[in-house]
Amino acid sequence: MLALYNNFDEAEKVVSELRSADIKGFNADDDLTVKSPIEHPEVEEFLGDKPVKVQWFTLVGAVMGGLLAFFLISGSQASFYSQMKGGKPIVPIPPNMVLTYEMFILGGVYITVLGFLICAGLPARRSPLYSAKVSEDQIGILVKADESAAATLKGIFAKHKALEIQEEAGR
Amino acid sequence: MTKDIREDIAWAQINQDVMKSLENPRKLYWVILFAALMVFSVGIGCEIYQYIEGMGVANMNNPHMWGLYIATFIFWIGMSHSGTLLSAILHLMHADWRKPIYRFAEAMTTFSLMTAGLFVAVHLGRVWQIYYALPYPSERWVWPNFQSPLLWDAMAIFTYLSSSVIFLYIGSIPDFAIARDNIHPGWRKKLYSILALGWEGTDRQWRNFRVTYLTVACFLIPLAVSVHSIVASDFAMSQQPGWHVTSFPPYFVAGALYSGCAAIITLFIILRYVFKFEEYMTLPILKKTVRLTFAIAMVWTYLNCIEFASVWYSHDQVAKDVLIQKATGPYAPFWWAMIFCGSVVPFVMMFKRFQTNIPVMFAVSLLLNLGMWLERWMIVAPTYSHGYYPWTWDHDQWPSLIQWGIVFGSFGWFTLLFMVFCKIVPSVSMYEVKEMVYHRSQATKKKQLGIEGAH
Amino acid sequence: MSVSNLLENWSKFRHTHPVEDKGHPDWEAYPSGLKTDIKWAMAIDLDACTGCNACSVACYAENNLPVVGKEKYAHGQEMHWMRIERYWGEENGEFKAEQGAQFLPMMCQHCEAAPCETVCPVGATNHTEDGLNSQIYNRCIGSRYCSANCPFKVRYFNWYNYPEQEESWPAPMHLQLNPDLTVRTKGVMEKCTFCKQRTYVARNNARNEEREVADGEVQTACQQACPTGAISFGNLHDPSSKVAKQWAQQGVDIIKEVQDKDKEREKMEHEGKEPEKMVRGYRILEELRPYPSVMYLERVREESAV
Amino acid sequence: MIENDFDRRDFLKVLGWGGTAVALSGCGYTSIEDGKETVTSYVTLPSYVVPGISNYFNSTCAQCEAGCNIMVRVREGRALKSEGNAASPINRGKMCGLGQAGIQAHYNPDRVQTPLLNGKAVSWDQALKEIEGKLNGVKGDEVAFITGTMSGHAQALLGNYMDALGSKNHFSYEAVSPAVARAANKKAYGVAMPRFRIDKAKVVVSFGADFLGAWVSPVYFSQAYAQFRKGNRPEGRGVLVQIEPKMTLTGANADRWLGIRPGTEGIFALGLINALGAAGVKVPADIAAAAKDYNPERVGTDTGVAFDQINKLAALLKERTPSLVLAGTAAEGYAYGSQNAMAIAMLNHVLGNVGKTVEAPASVPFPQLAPTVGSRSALTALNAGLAAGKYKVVFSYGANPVYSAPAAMKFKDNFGKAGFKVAFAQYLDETAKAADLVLPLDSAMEEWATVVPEYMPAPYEGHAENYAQVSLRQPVMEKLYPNKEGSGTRSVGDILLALLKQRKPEAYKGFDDFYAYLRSAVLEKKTVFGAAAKDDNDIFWNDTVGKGIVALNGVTAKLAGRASASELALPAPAAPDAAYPLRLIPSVSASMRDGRNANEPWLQESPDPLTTIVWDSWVEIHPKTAAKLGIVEGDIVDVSSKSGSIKAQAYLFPGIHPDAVSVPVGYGHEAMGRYANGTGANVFAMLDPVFDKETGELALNETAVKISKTGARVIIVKEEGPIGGSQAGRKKIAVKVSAGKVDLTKEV
Repeated sequence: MLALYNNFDEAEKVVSELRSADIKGFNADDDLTVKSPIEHPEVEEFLGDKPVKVQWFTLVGAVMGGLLAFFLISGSQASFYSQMKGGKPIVPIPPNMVLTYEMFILGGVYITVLGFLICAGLPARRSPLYSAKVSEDQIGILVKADESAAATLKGIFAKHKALEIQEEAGR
Repeated sequence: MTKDIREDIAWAQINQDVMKSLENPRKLYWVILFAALMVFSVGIGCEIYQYIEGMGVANMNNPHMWGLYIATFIFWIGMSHSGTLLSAILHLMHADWRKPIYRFAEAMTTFSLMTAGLFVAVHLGRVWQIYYALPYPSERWVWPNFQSPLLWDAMAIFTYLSSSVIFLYIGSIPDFAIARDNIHPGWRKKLYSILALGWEGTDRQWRNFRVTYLTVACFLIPLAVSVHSIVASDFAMSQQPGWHVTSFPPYFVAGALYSGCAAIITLFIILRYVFKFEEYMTLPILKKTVRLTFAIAMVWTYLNCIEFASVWYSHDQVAKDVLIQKATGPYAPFWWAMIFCGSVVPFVMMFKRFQTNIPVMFAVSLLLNLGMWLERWMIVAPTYSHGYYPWTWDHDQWPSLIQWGIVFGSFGWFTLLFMVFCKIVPSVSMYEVKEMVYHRSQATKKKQLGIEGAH
Repeated sequence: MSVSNLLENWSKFRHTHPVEDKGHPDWEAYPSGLKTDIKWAMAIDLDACTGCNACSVACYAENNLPVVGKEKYAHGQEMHWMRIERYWGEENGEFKAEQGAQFLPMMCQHCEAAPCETVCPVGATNHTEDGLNSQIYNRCIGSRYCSANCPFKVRYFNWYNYPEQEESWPAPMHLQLNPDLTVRTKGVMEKCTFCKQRTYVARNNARNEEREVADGEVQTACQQACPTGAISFGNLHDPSSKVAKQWAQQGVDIIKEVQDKDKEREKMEHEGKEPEKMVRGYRILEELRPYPSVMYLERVREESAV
Repeated sequence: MIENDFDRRDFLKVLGWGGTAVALSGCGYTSIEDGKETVTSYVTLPSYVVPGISNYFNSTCAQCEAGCNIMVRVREGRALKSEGNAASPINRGKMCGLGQAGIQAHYNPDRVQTPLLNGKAVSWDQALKEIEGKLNGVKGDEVAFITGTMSGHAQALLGNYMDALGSKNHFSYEAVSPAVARAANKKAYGVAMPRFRIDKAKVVVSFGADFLGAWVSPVYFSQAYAQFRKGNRPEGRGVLVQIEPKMTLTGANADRWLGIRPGTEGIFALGLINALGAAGVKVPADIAAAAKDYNPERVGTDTGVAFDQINKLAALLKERTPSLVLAGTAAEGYAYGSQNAMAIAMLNHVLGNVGKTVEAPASVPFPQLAPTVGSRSALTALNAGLAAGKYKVVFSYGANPVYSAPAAMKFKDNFGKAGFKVAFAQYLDETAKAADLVLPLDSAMEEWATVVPEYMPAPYEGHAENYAQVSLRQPVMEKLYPNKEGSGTRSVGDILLALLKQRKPEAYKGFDDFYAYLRSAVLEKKTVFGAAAKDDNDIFWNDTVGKGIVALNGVTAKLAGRASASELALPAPAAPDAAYPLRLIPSVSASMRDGRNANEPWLQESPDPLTTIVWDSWVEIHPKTAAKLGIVEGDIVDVSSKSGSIKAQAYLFPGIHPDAVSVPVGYGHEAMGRYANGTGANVFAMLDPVFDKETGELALNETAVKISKTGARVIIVKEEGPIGGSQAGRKKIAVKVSAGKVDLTKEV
């Protein structure tokens, strides 16, 4: 069930009311989704703390990238292409650090983005309960619950002057 | 103080205004596009000729091994830094006035990097063997030379380009969703549907989006700094007088930001005019950008002075000779023009009445860019003509028309890319403008509440 | 690539000084176990050099250097690996001819710590085991960074496709081309090789006969032509070679960036003492620490008698 | 395989020792001897041809008259590079740039490939028949033969041919030759070309003798110079003083270069004698008498050299003996050239050098093989005859008088007056263009010849004191343009032999070709050539050809008593002509010489050592003179004399007397080939017809010129950079040290 609001305060009240209400088959942590046109840090606040795991991807990616670079470079210099150049060591550490650094960042960025896609579940099929208004100026609150709770939810939504309520039955 | 943006602007209005820029182009658009195409074609023609005949047609020689190609390469790389500056640094600093203008700045980053990349190829004597520079496991286990600053350069540019593209794309996903939702059905709708990756603006998406965007921004800042310091290493790591300067990396970075900001002002004015973005690209934002540019101009001027001073104060007669030659030799007109454009012209930006004067700022930004281009040329050429070995000095070298043609062609290529971009990707970040409006109105409300409460 | 291989070689190759590197461990090991140890070097006596250009022409003949013609020469696109520089004495900014001119043959100095080598993005220029600065034409992609970083500017770039240009070797002049080495296509950097094709013949002969390369066995084309014998070339690691003797006698040590004799002279001058009679070997731009393999001997002129 | 029945011995016969002919294609071998072609597979190669391995064939350089012995590297039948023959006392394994470029004369794309009659290709048979026809009924006096310097058996054949024609009109012409000095030497020492032992002298005073660049035998003298400069030789390091108005390569290498006023070299020499006398050196009475008026002050005024410089030089010469004084091209190129050269030669007598550093030369015991040295007076004589319409048939070989004769002589017009003109030519040069019949010549890499150098080297590595040599030239590869269907090139020997056969068929019918003649002529005298009478002819011949040098016991000339110096008188230099205030010095560079090699691109591309200019002529002007005239570098200036003018780029040059300008000879060909044509300007054409009073030689340095700007300006194409020869204050590039500060005695 999706309800649209054009006012953030109203949406917040709806969420808090939903949380406090005991609705069958509805768990505020899992079954409540807020769709908004902009990034609201407040949404996270009132939705409660949900861990973001993207940073772990970042760390792993960056470290992997750096290590890969260093060993690829040093390995190729030492093993395969051991050429003396400019009177420098065959495996010169300082210049290798530059590329290690670049690959560190490259790995970090790539894997972070991969992590983002995984964590955010993208790319995804759009759910049928969606309104173009969400990308414009309205906030949508998507609730998943038993069908029996539909009336209750509608009540809560309506109470806070929902602009539109969409409903999808069953699955 | 006037506001950066009207707070009462309707969100739907934002969508409408920006989406309009993706709609049927105006006549002016076609004129610019065609002109860019023509200039680019000239460049392509010159490049084909150079490819067939050899690098000699560029009128490079021994000792002038690098010419305008490398100078223009650095110019484009430098240009790319402003996008990063605006989106990443200001993002981290929560300077929200950046929001209406960062998208095109980022696009500028990407496209100027792509243009710079072209010069890597144009500059090579055997461009058809360019893949030798890639670290791929060949059957003979021959690897590129990882000690070479040029290879670092290639790697840094690749990293920067791909990260910038990703950054630009990630930041555009919500806007692609808007475009998807608002555009009339057709191939573009399909395109945006794909590009939006099914974005719905759910809290989960936004949450991860925020962290990712921040992380990538964090990465981009050191990356951007490293890219131009590596480009500086091409020179600073060498042994040549006038290049072997410790202060080159910061100098290059400052120069990069400088030229980038100047370019942003130019494009800001053009976009504002062409797409009628007066509501978003407002004069207060221009003013802020101009002030930022002025600050960077002063940093650059300072670093310039430092470089000259350290050369002058040193016992390195050879480097000193290069400096003297820059100021008095055959390159003197260009060198002084660079000083004028880079260090004198920015003082116009000190005056409030010019800061929002669009024609003046347009002219100033073009002069600054010219100055920065000259700066790059003045880094590359004089050292060649006046190196360690007096016998090989050559003061008479002048780039051929082929070389100039390719340099101009690159501007056409950049414009071409940018014009196409403007019609495909919303050049103002809609969702972030909304955020900006929202936060501004919240703040105003709070302020009003506070004032009321005090009563 | 095994880790042990990596680690082993890693430790082996972490030399820091140019001349300590004697190359790949099993280089030129004869079946009998004899190892040759070659460092090609040159000495050019500027007192004997008359500036006659014979060396330069010999280089054209030996190394398939293209003639570029007036127009390209005017653009500075000439291809002489060996150039003769002519300097005048100067007084108050005017050239003086009373003591004649001074000539200096300049070609690749085959630096031990060559600035050109480290900067090549594709590793097309390397240091060889016998102490040469090599250029791999096939590998070169023409970034020209090596030349940018060469303090002597002795690297020459193929600005055009000289082998296919009419003025280079119009038929039947192409029949003169030396089959021991290639011609170079456009977009490739080239430079003096110390007549590598000749050193390789000598090395192969020595290898086949299980002996060291004898002094005088290899002559570079310029050395062979030089009418006054100003150029000597040989193995610096062979103490009996003329080059090694000259370097030793002239007090030039390849691994030093400042020679002891120069320090000594400076010290004496500092103390106000008249330096005693000195030897006259020096290397050009030694202070940049490229450790050139070419030693020049100062030109001597009688100044008091006439 | 068509014929594969020849064994190793046949092969040797076919190819000649030292392997003459490995065909270009690697498949067809042509016999030099019988012209028979044999197709053979590369599988069965001659034993000495290993693919990938070079063969070296000894031969003799033909690029100048010095006759250096060379060793040509040949691989798979292609001549690749000329290198010096290490056994040669002349060049001792060394070579100059000019000699190196000989390979480009061989492979030159502009060579004449077939006989041309009035510009149309004809067969050799037709060409020879044409000559025979034209000579029909012509008296011996009506035939003239102009050549460059010739020697050896071709020269002997030429002599025979001229005899057969009954003609005495053989003109040996060299545009640039030390002819005046030869005459003066003859008077002063009794021989035309003594041995100058630069290597033994402590001091060499050279009056414009560019012995390191273009004078007589430069590679030989360069070796001697290297000896002379060694600090570890018993005499110690030598001092070189060069006195000349325009700096030559030798001047550039001098310890002291004195830029003397043009034409006053003799005055300087007499002044020096005077100063030496004053310093206590014993001067023979007649010389002292001749020199007595030339006190240092007067000499200083006349020559423009400070007189303390003269005294200093006298002191040096007195202190360091033996010394050597040389009179070169610059000193002899005046109306008083002979007097100059004589005065300079007297210095050697005064200093007691004769017999010490001026030695009696040895010569080959066959006068008919000795070189007929060229002179410019020969051209004057020929020109007079041509102008009078005396000659019906004129032959030209190895000379290009149409190019190098001054325009004032109107040689080209006079040449046209001759009835039938035959040019033996490698290029279609100016003279060949003006000729009716052009006979294409083999290159020096394709022909058999013997060469006797004019300047016989001093003994080397165990040779006897009377060492003399005959050098052999052999074909090192198959002819590029073989004799097929009457076309192709031939050697001068073959042509002369064919011509002789027309005249004396009986006497020469035994010789199929010049090779056969040469071989039998050498073998006939094999005992003189160092073989025992019982030696096998084949072995001796093969050995001789393999070496390329025949060492002989020469005939040593005696240094005769000198002529009296009483007639020696040199007038003070004339006041400059107001209309033509400057003196033109045509300079002879080491690589371009008189221009016969101008079509060899290596020479055009290798910079002139002193100006570093390539691919063009230039006008050397002293910076002071240039400043006076408002000329800057690159100005195209008009240099005009009474007899002509040229336009060339101005180059400011410190090594020239302010009253002189210098333009190199050898450039400005109208016809020769793609590299020479139109490159620079021909300075020969504008020379005034002034002649040496004694020998009648054209005085090269006597042309008075004026210079004016044309208004055009170019960037000179040269090797040096915009700061010229400056080291920009950098300390350690080309370092010079004073001789007193280094210890040279123990150098390796």
